[in-house]
Parts: sequence; C-alpha cells; structure tokens
Amino acid sequence: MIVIQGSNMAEAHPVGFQWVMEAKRRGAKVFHVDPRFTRTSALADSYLPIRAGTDIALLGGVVRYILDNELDFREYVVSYTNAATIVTEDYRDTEDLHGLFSGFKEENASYDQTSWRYEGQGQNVPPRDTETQRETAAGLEHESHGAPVNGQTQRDETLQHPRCVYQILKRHYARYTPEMVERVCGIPQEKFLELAEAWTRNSGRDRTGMLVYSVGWTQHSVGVQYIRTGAIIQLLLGNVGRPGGGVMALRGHASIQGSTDIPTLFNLLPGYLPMPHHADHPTLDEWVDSIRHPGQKGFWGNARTYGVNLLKAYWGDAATADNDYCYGYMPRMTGDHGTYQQVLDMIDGKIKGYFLLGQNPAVGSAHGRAQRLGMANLDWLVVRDLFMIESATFWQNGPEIETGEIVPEECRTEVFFLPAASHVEKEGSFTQTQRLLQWREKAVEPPGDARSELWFFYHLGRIIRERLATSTRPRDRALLDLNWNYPTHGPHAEPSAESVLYEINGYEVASGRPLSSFTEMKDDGSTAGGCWIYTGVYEDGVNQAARRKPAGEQSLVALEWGWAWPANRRILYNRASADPDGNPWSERKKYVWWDPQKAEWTGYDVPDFEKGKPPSYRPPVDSSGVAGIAGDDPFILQGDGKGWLYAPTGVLDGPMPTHYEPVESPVRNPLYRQQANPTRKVYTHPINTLNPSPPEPHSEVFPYVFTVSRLTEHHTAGGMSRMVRPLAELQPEMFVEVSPELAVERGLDHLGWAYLVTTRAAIEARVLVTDRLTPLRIEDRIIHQVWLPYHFGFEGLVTGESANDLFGISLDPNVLIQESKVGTCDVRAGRRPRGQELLELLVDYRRRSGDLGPHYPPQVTTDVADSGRDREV
Amino acid sequence: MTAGQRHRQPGRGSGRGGEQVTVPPADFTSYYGRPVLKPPVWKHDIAGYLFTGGLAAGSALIGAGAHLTGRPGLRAVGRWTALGGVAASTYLLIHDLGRPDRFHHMLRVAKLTSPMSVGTWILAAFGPMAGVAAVAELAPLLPQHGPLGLARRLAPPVGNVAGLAAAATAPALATYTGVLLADTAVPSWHDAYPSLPFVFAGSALAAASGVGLIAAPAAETAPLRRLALAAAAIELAGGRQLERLGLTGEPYGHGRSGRLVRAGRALLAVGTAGALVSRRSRILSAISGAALVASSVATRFGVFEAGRVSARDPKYTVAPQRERLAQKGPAASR
Amino acid sequence: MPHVNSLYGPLDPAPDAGYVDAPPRMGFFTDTSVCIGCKACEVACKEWNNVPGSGLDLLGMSYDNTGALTANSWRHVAFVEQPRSAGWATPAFDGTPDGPAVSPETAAVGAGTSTDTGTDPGLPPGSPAAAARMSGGPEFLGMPGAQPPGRGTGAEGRADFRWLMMSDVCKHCTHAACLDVCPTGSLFRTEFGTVVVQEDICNGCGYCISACPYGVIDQRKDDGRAWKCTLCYDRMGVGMTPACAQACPTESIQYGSLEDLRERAAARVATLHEQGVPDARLYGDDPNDGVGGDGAFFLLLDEPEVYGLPPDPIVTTRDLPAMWKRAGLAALTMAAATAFAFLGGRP
Amino acid sequence: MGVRRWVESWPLYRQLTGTDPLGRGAAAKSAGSLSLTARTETADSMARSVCPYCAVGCAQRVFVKDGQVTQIEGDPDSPISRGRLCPKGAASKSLVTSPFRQTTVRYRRPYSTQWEDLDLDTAMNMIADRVLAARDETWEDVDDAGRPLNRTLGISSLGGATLDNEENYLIKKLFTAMGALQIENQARI
Repeated sequence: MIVIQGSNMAEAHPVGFQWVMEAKRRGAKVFHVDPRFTRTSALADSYLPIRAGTDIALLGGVVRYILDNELDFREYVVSYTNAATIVTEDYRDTEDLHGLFSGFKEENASYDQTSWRYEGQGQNVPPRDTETQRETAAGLEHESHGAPVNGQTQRDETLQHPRCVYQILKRHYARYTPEMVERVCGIPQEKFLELAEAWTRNSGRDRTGMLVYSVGWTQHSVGVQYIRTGAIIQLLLGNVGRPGGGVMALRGHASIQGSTDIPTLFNLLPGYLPMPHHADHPTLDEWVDSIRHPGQKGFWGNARTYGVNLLKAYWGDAATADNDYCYGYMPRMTGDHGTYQQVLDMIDGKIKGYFLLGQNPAVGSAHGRAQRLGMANLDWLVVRDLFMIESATFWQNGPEIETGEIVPEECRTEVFFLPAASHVEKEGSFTQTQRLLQWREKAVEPPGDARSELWFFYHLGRIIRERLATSTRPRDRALLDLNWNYPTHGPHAEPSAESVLYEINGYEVASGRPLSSFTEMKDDGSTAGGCWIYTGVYEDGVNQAARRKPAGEQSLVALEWGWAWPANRRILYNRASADPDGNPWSERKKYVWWDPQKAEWTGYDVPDFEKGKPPSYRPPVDSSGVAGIAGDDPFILQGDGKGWLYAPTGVLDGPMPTHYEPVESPVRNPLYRQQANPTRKVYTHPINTLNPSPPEPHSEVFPYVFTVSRLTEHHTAGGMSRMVRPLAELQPEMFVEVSPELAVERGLDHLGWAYLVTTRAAIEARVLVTDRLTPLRIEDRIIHQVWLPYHFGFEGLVTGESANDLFGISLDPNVLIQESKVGTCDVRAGRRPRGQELLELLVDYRRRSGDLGPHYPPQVTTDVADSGRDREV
Repeated sequence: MTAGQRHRQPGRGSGRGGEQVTVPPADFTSYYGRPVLKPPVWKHDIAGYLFTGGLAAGSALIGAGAHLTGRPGLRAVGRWTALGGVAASTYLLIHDLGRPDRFHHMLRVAKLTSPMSVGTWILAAFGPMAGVAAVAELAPLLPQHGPLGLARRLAPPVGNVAGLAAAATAPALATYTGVLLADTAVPSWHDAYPSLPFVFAGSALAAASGVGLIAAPAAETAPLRRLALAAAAIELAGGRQLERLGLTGEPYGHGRSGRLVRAGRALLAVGTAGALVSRRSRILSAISGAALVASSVATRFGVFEAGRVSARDPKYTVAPQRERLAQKGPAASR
Repeated sequence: MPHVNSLYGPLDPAPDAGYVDAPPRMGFFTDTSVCIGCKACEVACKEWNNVPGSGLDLLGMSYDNTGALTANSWRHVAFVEQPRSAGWATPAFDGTPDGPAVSPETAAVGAGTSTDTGTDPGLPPGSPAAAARMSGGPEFLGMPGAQPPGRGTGAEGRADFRWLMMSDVCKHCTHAACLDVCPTGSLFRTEFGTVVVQEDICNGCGYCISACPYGVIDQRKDDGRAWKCTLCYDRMGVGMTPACAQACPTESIQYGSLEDLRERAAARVATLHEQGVPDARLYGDDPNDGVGGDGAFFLLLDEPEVYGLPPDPIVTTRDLPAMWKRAGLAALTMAAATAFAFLGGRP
Repeated sequence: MGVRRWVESWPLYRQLTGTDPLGRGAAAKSAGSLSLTARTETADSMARSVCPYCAVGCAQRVFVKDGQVTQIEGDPDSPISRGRLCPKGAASKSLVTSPFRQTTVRYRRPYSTQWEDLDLDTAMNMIADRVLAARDETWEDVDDAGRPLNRTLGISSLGGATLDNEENYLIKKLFTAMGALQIENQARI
C-alpha cells in the first residue's frame, strides 16, 4: 500500500507517479490524504479530505492504532528502533503539561532537552543551546546523521518498562483516538480506520507499505515533526530500509537535493557539516567535536576527516596542520542569517547587495510584498535567469507601483540582469530526489550573453582575486589563498565542470588520484575532498554520474545508472531489509543479506553497512564511532544505531511529534491548551503582521483556511512555465478553488472573481467552484478551505496575482522553513480594491482583527483553559 | 451566464415535425455541451456555388433544348447563363479554399469516393464546353471573310457540339452537389441524401427557367413554363422528404434555415404559378422568373444553413445515434 | 482492386490503399482509467510537430483549458467532474458536511466559454443543459442557471465523486471519411494504416472537416490548411514511438500494432470488471462498428458522449453508393424534365 | 524522359496504373511524404541530459541541428523515467528556445524608469566593484568578545535549486572565502 500525504504526486511528480500506477496494477492500494481532491486522489483507491495543518493528529491516530492493537512489527521494532530504550525519569510528556514537554523555557521559547535524554546519559547535553540551534537551523544537519547521543543505552526488550520509549510513545498518543482525529482533522472515523487498517495490514516479514510526502509536510511551523510522525509509523511497521517501504520525500526542483548536499545555505557546508558558529566553534577541534560527539557510535566519528578534507579542498596548499587547515578563514554565524531574516534586514537597510540565481522570491517566497519592498531597498541586485522575472522588474511593474509603495524614480536599487545558460547549454550534475547524481552533457552554446553560474562565479572570483592580488589585509587571505584553479575551455573560457566534480569527489593530494570512497579520506591533509558524501562519484577518474547503462540491460535496482550518495546505495539503511541474524525477512522482500560463506553482506543493492561486519558482532564496551555499531544496528549514522521513535535530542520542538495548530488557524487546538508550536521561529518585524488565532479574540475576521500548491502545468514561481507557450496555455490564469458551500456563503460564481484578504495583502483570482473541495466539520463548526496555485505573477505570457503574497512569515524551528501551506483569510466576491483603497482595506481588516500595530500571537497558551480536553473535564 | 438554453420544442412555429422527434432531445449529453462535430468551415461561397452551379447546369440544358428545338434567343440566353454560372462557380470554389493558390491540386487525383473530386472533373468537362458554346454565340459579330470568317462559319457547329456536350454533363453537375453535402458527417445533410439531389435538380431547373423567363424572347419561353412546373414538382417532391428525417429534419423546418427553406418553397410555388399564367405579360414573366431564381437561392442557402445548424448542435449528432443504439439493443451499446 | 468492404465493414486498410506487403497496422490504445490528466501528451505533440498555440483563456471546464481537438491541439485531455461513484469502498466525501453537488452547474457555465484557438471552427460554445447532464448523468434534471452553484434542490450532501480524464486524439478510422472525401489526395492512408494530412498538398477545401464523424480535423486560420494528428508518421517511419505515447507517464497512451493493442485492451477491461469497475468499456475497438474500428481506440469509464465522442458513429461513405444512385436518378429526372419541357405539349 | 517522369509522378496516373485505384494511399503519397523522416534521425548530435524541472530526474535526449536544439524528449534508457516526461519536461525545447528568453545583459540605473543595455564584461567588473565595496563597508572581523567573525552581512544570495552541484560548490566556496555568509537556496523554502 502507498500512503500519499502532503503531496500531490500525480500532479507535481507525474513521471514518478508511474511507479505508483505500476504498484497499483500489481494490487497495491493507494491512499491520498489532502485538503482537496486532486488528480492524485482521482487515481487513488481512497481519498481522505483533511484540514490543512492537522496531519500530525491523523498520523498520531495511526500510531495509537498500531500501539493499542499491538500491530507493530515487533521483531523489527525491538531490534532496530529505540523502542526498548529507557528514558530518564525527569521526562514529562505533553499529557502532563497541556501540550508542552518538560524543559520549556519561556524566556526564549525553547526547550532545555536535558530531561528528554536516555537513562544514564548524563553527558548528553546538546553542543549548542537550543535557541542557537533554532537560529542556525541545526535540524538540517541531521539530514544525513543523527543528533548526538551516547551509543550505550539501557534497554528493556520486553517493552514493558514504564519509561521505555514504547510505553512513552503509547502514553503520548493515547488521546489521538479516532474520535479525536475526526474532531481535529475533519476525517470521518470510518475513513480513518480504513487507512489505519490498510497501513497495518501491509506490515511484517512479507509485506511493506510506503509513505510519500512533499512540501505539503515541510512548509509548516511544525514541518519536521510531520515527517517524524510518518517515520515513527514506518519504523513501527518495519517499513524502513526495506524494498517497498520507506518515507519518500518528493523534492520539487531538479537539484534541490544537491543544493542541500552541497548547500548554498547559510548554516551548512558541503556534506552537512555545520557552518562554524562564533561562540560554539571558535577552533577546529571544537567544531569537529561538536559534530562527532566523542563517545557516539557511527560514521560521524570521522567528522575531523570530513572537515579537514573540505578545508583542504578549499584552501589547497595553504591549508596545513599547522594552521588548522585554514579553519580560521571561515566566516562565523552569530544567529539566524536565513533568507527571511535577510529580507527583513533588506527592508531595514542593512544589506547592500543581493544575488538571485534562478530564483524568483517576488513570487515564490512567503510574503511577496516584503520580498519586493526588501529588494527595492538595496544598493544593487544581480538577477541571473533565463527570463525577465518579477524579481527583476518589481521596480517597474510590481503591484506596489499601483499603491505607491514603490516609486521607480525614488527606488535606488541598481539592477543587473544577466542572462543565464539553460540546462542544455552547460554540463554538470543534478542530484534528484533519491540522492542520485545524473550528469548532463552540453548540447549547444548558450545564446548571446547567457552564461552558466559556473562561468559567472568562476570569473567573478577570478576578477575579485585579481583586484585583491596586492592586498595585505588579513581579511583577504581567504580569497587569495583559495584554491581557484580550474581549467577553462571554449570561446567564453567556461570552467570545466568535471574538474569541479573531481574536487568534490576528493583526491590524494600528492598523486592527484581520485578517491573511490570517503573511507579513503585522511585527516592529515594528505587527501582533499569537497563533499565527503559525494566521494566515489569520480571513482577511478570516471564520472560515475554520467553512467547510462540502459535500464533493460541491468537489474531493477539499476546500480549502473548515475551514482547515488553515499557509495552508490539506492536504499538507505538497507541492512534493515534483513532480519537481525542477517537473513532476508522473506523471499518476497529480499534485498540485502549476510552471506555466511563469503562472510560478507551482499544483495541487490550496495549494502549500507560495513561489508564484513557480521550480524553477530557486538561492540566492546566503551567503543565509539564506526566500531561502536553492532552487527544488528542498521541505522549507522544514528548515535545509538537505532531508528528513533523518540528523539532524545536534536529535534527542537519535542522528542515526539505533537499536534499543534498552524500559526494562523480558525480553530482552538482540540488536543491541548498549547495552541501552536511553542518553539516556532517568530519575526517581530512591523511588516510581518499575523492574523489572530484562538485563543486570541477576532480570529473570526479571517474565518477561512487557505492552502496553496502546484499544478502539473506550471513550475514553482512560474519563471520556467508562464513564459513557455505550450505550458502557459494549459493553465492560463490565476484561480481559486472553492467548495459549492463556500460559494453560496460568499456569493461566488464559477468563473467570476473573488479576492482573498489577509493582514498582509489582498489578491484577486477567478473562481472555480468545484465539488473537489468540501467543508469539514471540526468539533461543532464547519470549516471552509480554499486552494490556490502559487505560480502566478505579473510577468510572462500569462499573469495573475501571487498567492504567496497572502502569507506571513513563521518558521519551523528546526530548519527555518516557512509555514506556507496554510493560513487564514477572508474571501469576498468581486475584484479587489485598487491603489490607495487597497491599503485602506488592509488597514480596515487589521483594525477589525485587533489592533493596527504589528500582531504576534502568543507563543505559549497553556494558561488558557478552553481547549477541547479542558472543556470535557 | 448560466442562462438556461431552452430546448426549442419541435412543432413550435410550424405545427409540423413534432411528431417526428423520436428521441426526447432533453436526454442527450455531450462534453460541456459542445458540438461533437466540427461545423462546416465552408463559407457562403459554397451556398452560392450550389446556386450558380445549378443555374449553369440548368441553363446548359435549356441552351441545348433551345438549340435542338430552334429557339436561338433562348439558346443564347441558356449558353451565356451557363457560362456565367460556371465562371462564378469556379471563382466561388477557389475563393473558398484555405489555400486558393493550390486549387490545381484538385487535379492530382480522381476519387469516386470524393464528390468534390468528381465535381471537379465534371466542372473540368462542363466548364470549357459551356464556354465554347457561349462564345460561339458571338459568331455573328465576326467578319464574314478571311480567317475570322472561317471561324464565323465554324463556330456555330462547334458551339452546337459543345453545347450538347455541356448539356450532357449538366445533370451530373446539378445533382452531384447533393452528394457533396450528403457525403459528410453533418447530420441534416447526410440523412437527407436521398432527397438532396432531387431538391438540387429541381432547384437548378427552376433557377435556369427563371433566368430564361427574364431574359429570353417571350416567344421562345413556352418550354420554360413547362420546365418550371417540372422543376417545382421535382423539388417539392424531394423537399417533402427532408421533413421526414426525424430529428435531423428539424433544421429544415425551424429557425433561420427553416425560414429560408420555406421561403424557397413559397417562391417556387409563386414563380411556377406566375410562369404558367404569365404567358402574355412580359413583366409578369420576368417577375415569375425572378421568383424562381430567388427560390433557388433561398433553397440553397436554407439547405446549407440547415447543415451548419445540425453540426453545431450536438443534439443532432448524439440523439439519433443513441436511438440507433437503443434499437440495436443493450448488447450493441456495450 | 478495391475490397468488398472498401467502404464499410472490417478491413485492413493499408492493403486496400494499394500497399503491397504493408507492415502491421499501428495505432493507439488510450486507457483512460490510468490517465492522470497531466497533458504531457498535448505538450509532447506540440513540441514534436511544431503545433502553434491554441488560446490563453480560462475555460472553466474543470482543468481543461484546451477545450477540443483542433488544428492547433492534436491531443486534447478532457476533464469531467462527476458526483458519481468511482467504485471505491468508501466514497470520496463520505461523512463530510457538504450539500448537493455543483459539478453539473459549473459544467453548464463551462459550456459557454471560448478561446481563440487560431483555427476554424475551433471551439464553438455548447449547450449548458447537455453539459450539466455530462456531469450529473442523464437523470440530472436540474435546470442550469435556475440557481447559483451550490443551491441545488437535493437535500442530502454529496458523497460520491470521480474525476474522469481522457486524452482524445484522431481515431485513424479504418473507414476514414476525411480521407475518402479529400479531393486532392492530401489526406492519405499510410503503409501503417494511419490517416495523415500531407501538408504539401492540402489546399484547405475544408471537406474533411465536415466529413469527420468525430469532429477531429480542423483548419488553421493563418495558413488555411487542415491539420490533425499524424500518429507521428515521421517517427513511425524510423521505428520510433509517437511523441505523445512516448511522453505519457502512466502508459495511458499505448502505441503498438493494433492487433496487440486490442488484445491488451480486452484484458484490461476484464481486469477492471473483476476489480469492480463495471463502467469500463472499450470504444472504437470493434472492426464491425460504423467506421470499421478505430486505429486509435479507448477504454472509457462512462458513455462516449460524456467525453465528447459520438456514441455510434457511422462513416458517411457507407452510403456513398446509394448517394450516387440517387444523384444519378435525379440527373436522369432532370434530363427527362428538360426533354419533356422542350418536346412535350403545351401545359 | 522528363515528361514521362512527370506523368508517372501524377497521382492520377498512379491511380489508373497501380494498386490503388481509389487514390487512398500509395497513389496519393506526396513528394513531401516520400522524403519524410524524423528530425532526430538527421540531427548533428544528441546530448544526454536531465530534465530541469522537478526532482524526479527524468532523462532527456537533446537533439541538435546546426547549433540549434531541434528536439528534447525522454530517454527510454532511464530506469527512473523510462523515456517519459510530464508536460513541463516535454516543453523543455520550448523553454530553451523560447523567444521570450533574455539573451543580453540588461541594466537598470538607480532611480531610473527603464532598462538599458550593458556589455557583459562591464557588468562583471561593475558587480565585482560592488561586491568588494559592500564587503569592505560591512566587514566584521571579530565579535564583542574578540572571537573571529570573518564575515560580511552586507551581501545576500538566493539560489534556485536548478543549479548544478558543481555550480553550488563554487558559489559556496567563493562566498565562504569572501566571508559572505548569507547564501540561501530554494532548499530553505
């Protein structure tokens, strides 16, 4: 069975969806959970309408269903997860604290995680305080590795100990009953049970189930916990590391996975190494220790090697053991330097220049008006794109011109538009959603002045280095010592992408021999490698990402098509596809297993385990790092080798997912007094006004829930689709989908106009009245939801107002991703007011919804005794 | 915007046809109510051609009849009208093409399955003959001696042969257009295939008689009066069938197309009656002739329009096919 | 020599069109039960065949903003929202606090829209009542426009819902009226049994447009010629798959020899019937139907007309011999009438 | 001879003498149809590429003739996509050959109401000037406690996630060396 939730797979990933159809053809049942009946729902076997922002309540209900009925895959759960691990007695659950966990600090709205730790792990203190972790989006570092815990844990494999994770989990989800799911999500109980029964039925040695999500889960103020809940279910049912199982994150951009692996993110360095923090990582040693957590099991024990190799790749000969491999050159974080902080800083005049590289924040980022006003307050802006996008022309054609908020003659931003090369006009690799690198050959030269980013940054760096060549200032050493020698070719002196890939892969400094695995890396400066998890992509000097052995000429796993990190493994943690003794769980689900004759792991995939480590291996007491991993610990990057049902550290908003309402919700949290994620990232900037939500008064001014997503026919902010005729004509206009019932309530006509209002903006759209949307009964109220595509802007062949203008900025604390899948709004029939009248409308709404000052809902609401549970008591 | 499109009740306005609708049209379905068929893209050029082609054919027959019965005035009128008709026809046909510069591609093939191809070859035969016959009428204007004198002497016999040849192809020219329209998916045209050649044959003769009545010497018009009567008989007998078509006959009786068809009939009756009684009155003859010509124009445009109406409304496509399936039984409808 | 079934009845069309040793007849099987409505077929076709734009208006026909097959859209994905059972164990909106369905009313609104497809006749508006029945079923008796959407008369809420999607295309009929009536030979039968307009020949006479029983072929306004799906004749010639079928993510569009496709389709229908989808039926697969079977046939989940297809098309040329006979008779009558007029007595 | 060939190329002649008396197929075939072939067959080169839209990573074949992209379609060899593409991927040729693409540098002066042209080299040098100036103006050596900061917060960047790994690598490397910390990406959004 396949559960698709937080994803409109058929529309957003149609070619990937062929495999869902393939499974369906072979008898798999497909469930789709979504606020709206989509093209994915149309092809499913069951559809569950859900109130946007309540997925944890539904999934929590499934967890409870599994535990109450003991439907977990017990052998897997006991051996491979931390279900048996005992937690300290200091821990207090949301059950006891109205929706908060123990350790909450009101002063900075973050958790002291000490009380969450495993029993007996006194030293288990996070390296950075949790507020700093939030500000630096530390959760992202865990994309490839677990948070710090000691490898040695106390366990009760009977799962009866009251403080073992299994029992804690059971108690935590006790109130997520089918009735509660119905009250929170609006999903009828029989539908919930249909899902829960199907999911649990497909579990065990012979069967697996798969979970698919996309940004319908990530773009929430509790986004990371959505995914954690899905992972808990999949671990309980034994669906991780096995074929036909897993939690599939369908990412939305050609190399967005690559953009996280080799990040252009403020808080990460390649391979999920953290960007140094000024206070926590003053020296190389402190930086390394904060990553490897001395005493912890797993491959992060070699963090020093990964760090030194990166520094060596950056600064080459200048990086030596004596100068800590130029660690001192690295810039340091002092807090949140994320994209939304940057935009607010632009509005405040703190930022001089801005590069936009194939990105269109004027349409694609939350709070479009803030984005445009920020860009209008720069010294200079460089836009590199294929087309004249909204972010390049906001000073000329943006909606703020009409309201007088931007006046071209008064806007000082100097704008450089540099045409970019398209994907066929340059060579390089994309990393797709399953971590697979695929190389693209160059087909043609880019037209006119169009150039690749590789060209632009290589030559920008070259020019800057030439300018500084005679500088003696210490601050310029990092630039002057930079290893910036890439061969160029062709009429435009295009740098060689393969030479960059070679550096990413890593090489032996003395011989130049490409490394074949990160296990060959040394921490003494004798090897260099730009991204340790990508080592092997240039094994034997061959561009492994360019391999294209036809699918028909190799196994189903297709190990010779492209190259997947790490080490070309296609299913992560695939040790779990064998039982603790190393035998396949079943013939049907055979994937990777231990071959006693050869004394090695073998199978269809590259085993995600030390090849020669037998299942019977038990680490000596006090061992750590790789040696600390037992022969039955499949989760080799976790500190205890186990899949985490309970996160004793590292997840900033709690060790277990808890349903919190979205920051903007018309509904009082029926589960707890705590309304929204208490640890969410809040920006108290005057432009970032938020709509009130219960228990505050006036939430009725914005009575409707709105959610946004993609259409098959367009791409993200529209820069690559609204300008392309065969796509533009397929969805030629901005629209809003409403239920028949809301249409009646608001007097909306099919194909007529409506406008939506939040405290930030009002946008108009054509109305599609459709049976695909339904109101939901939430407790004793009827909640209406509307849906909008977010692809439209004011440039291109087809135009429309931007849905993202409606959103305010509230972020998930773990990864600083904004809540842009759910908000509240008002819906009115007709065209929106223009110019000054529009501003007056917004002022009126803000006045009616409370006050005219910037509004921020309270972080903690546990003192307001009006939530569902309290009312029942 | 959702103003309900009321189904026009059959029978309203004419008092006829209601009983012929076998399928309750309210039952039919189509994708967003849109036409299943593509309505004909032919412009009024083609309706006009139906008239001019018929006129040419009828006139060629009259020219030949006049020649054989020694009515030189009528002969000349017939021949000239035939040439004028066929010239206009050629112009209209080419003008209607999406790519008029490629009109000669019509001569690549000769396809019995394509009435337009057949018509092309008929026109190719008829046109030059009609031309020669007409031009021969100019013989008296040529000098009596010299090379042109030879032409003057040869022209009448050549013209006579050509006139007879044109007349031989004329009935085909006049009636193939019935097949031209019928050999389409347009419901009201296709279903009318047994009638259309007769309607068009009658209409062609009526128009040609009409022109003759207007232009020929009064003394020579006696056959035309008989011809008008015969034409009316043929056309009205054929036209009667149109209304027995059931649902797809509806456009012939209703709406703009129905009004045109009815006007055509009324004019035909008036013209024929006038022709029969106007023997002594030149003016009455001319008026009768004009009524016959107008009748033909109205009939052609009416039939043309009826087809367009039937293709534009999916009711005429879906309902009869549903009815057919229902008659075949549930097994056939699958 | 022409086959006895040359105009009607089962026939292998390529040999009939003069091809000696013709390759197997190729075609499409479009299985709408797996169509995800992505429109990749529409785009892939346009990219390969350089088909121009076909209008930038919102049509309000669910997600269909193409509207119809035209000279500028050789594949057209139809979308129909219906408050009817999808055959699921639990209906889509079971237990939600909703009112009666609005799909029929919105479909009626969609019937009135149009866009400049750049073609003639392109996309004429339709009948709102027929649109409403498309969505609500023949039993739908509501009068569109009588009430605003959502204020229907039904008391109970909607529960069942399904969203039909179907990629329509030229049927490449066994008996292709468009081809037979073409006076230039521009439309011709290929050795693969498909029907193709030869753009170097077409002179835009428009006859094919009226002859097509499916409303497929259409004329471009700017260049005057008729255009439609060629089944990618150029690609077929070198053994490639037509662009739409190659792109189709879910194998809703399958390309192959007609014989194989018919077998596959029959098996698929049987499977669907087993799985409790009694609505599944094939359309255009039967060599004994009115057009001798389609080279591009479909698996549908509702009546053909719901998708804009004629329920029982018959090729017009079936009646051609009778037509010629009638014309001959009329011609003789005409000649006789003339003879009577000139030779007969005074009336 | 010419006349004879002309007559033989006349479809009507072929109708009358050949196997296709009704002029339906063989006889009606035009010169254009006879010489028709898929343009992928006559391409100068074919590059193996990957779709630039979503993250499924569908393989593409990019056909080139006379330096122009003439067709982009799915690569049937791919175990991921099996030659299929969605509408966006299928529109890739229109994307890269779009007449709406900007192919020259455009420059908007402060307070200006219009774009003007700018030479690419000039633009590169102007941008380098501005980067260096912004960096100098906003450079932070150490924090309040004297710990190193080595950075500028005066420069920001937001990269799309259609950039290649190699490009991201160089961007991160250069910005890190410049002390420009504030690099962000669609991956955050």
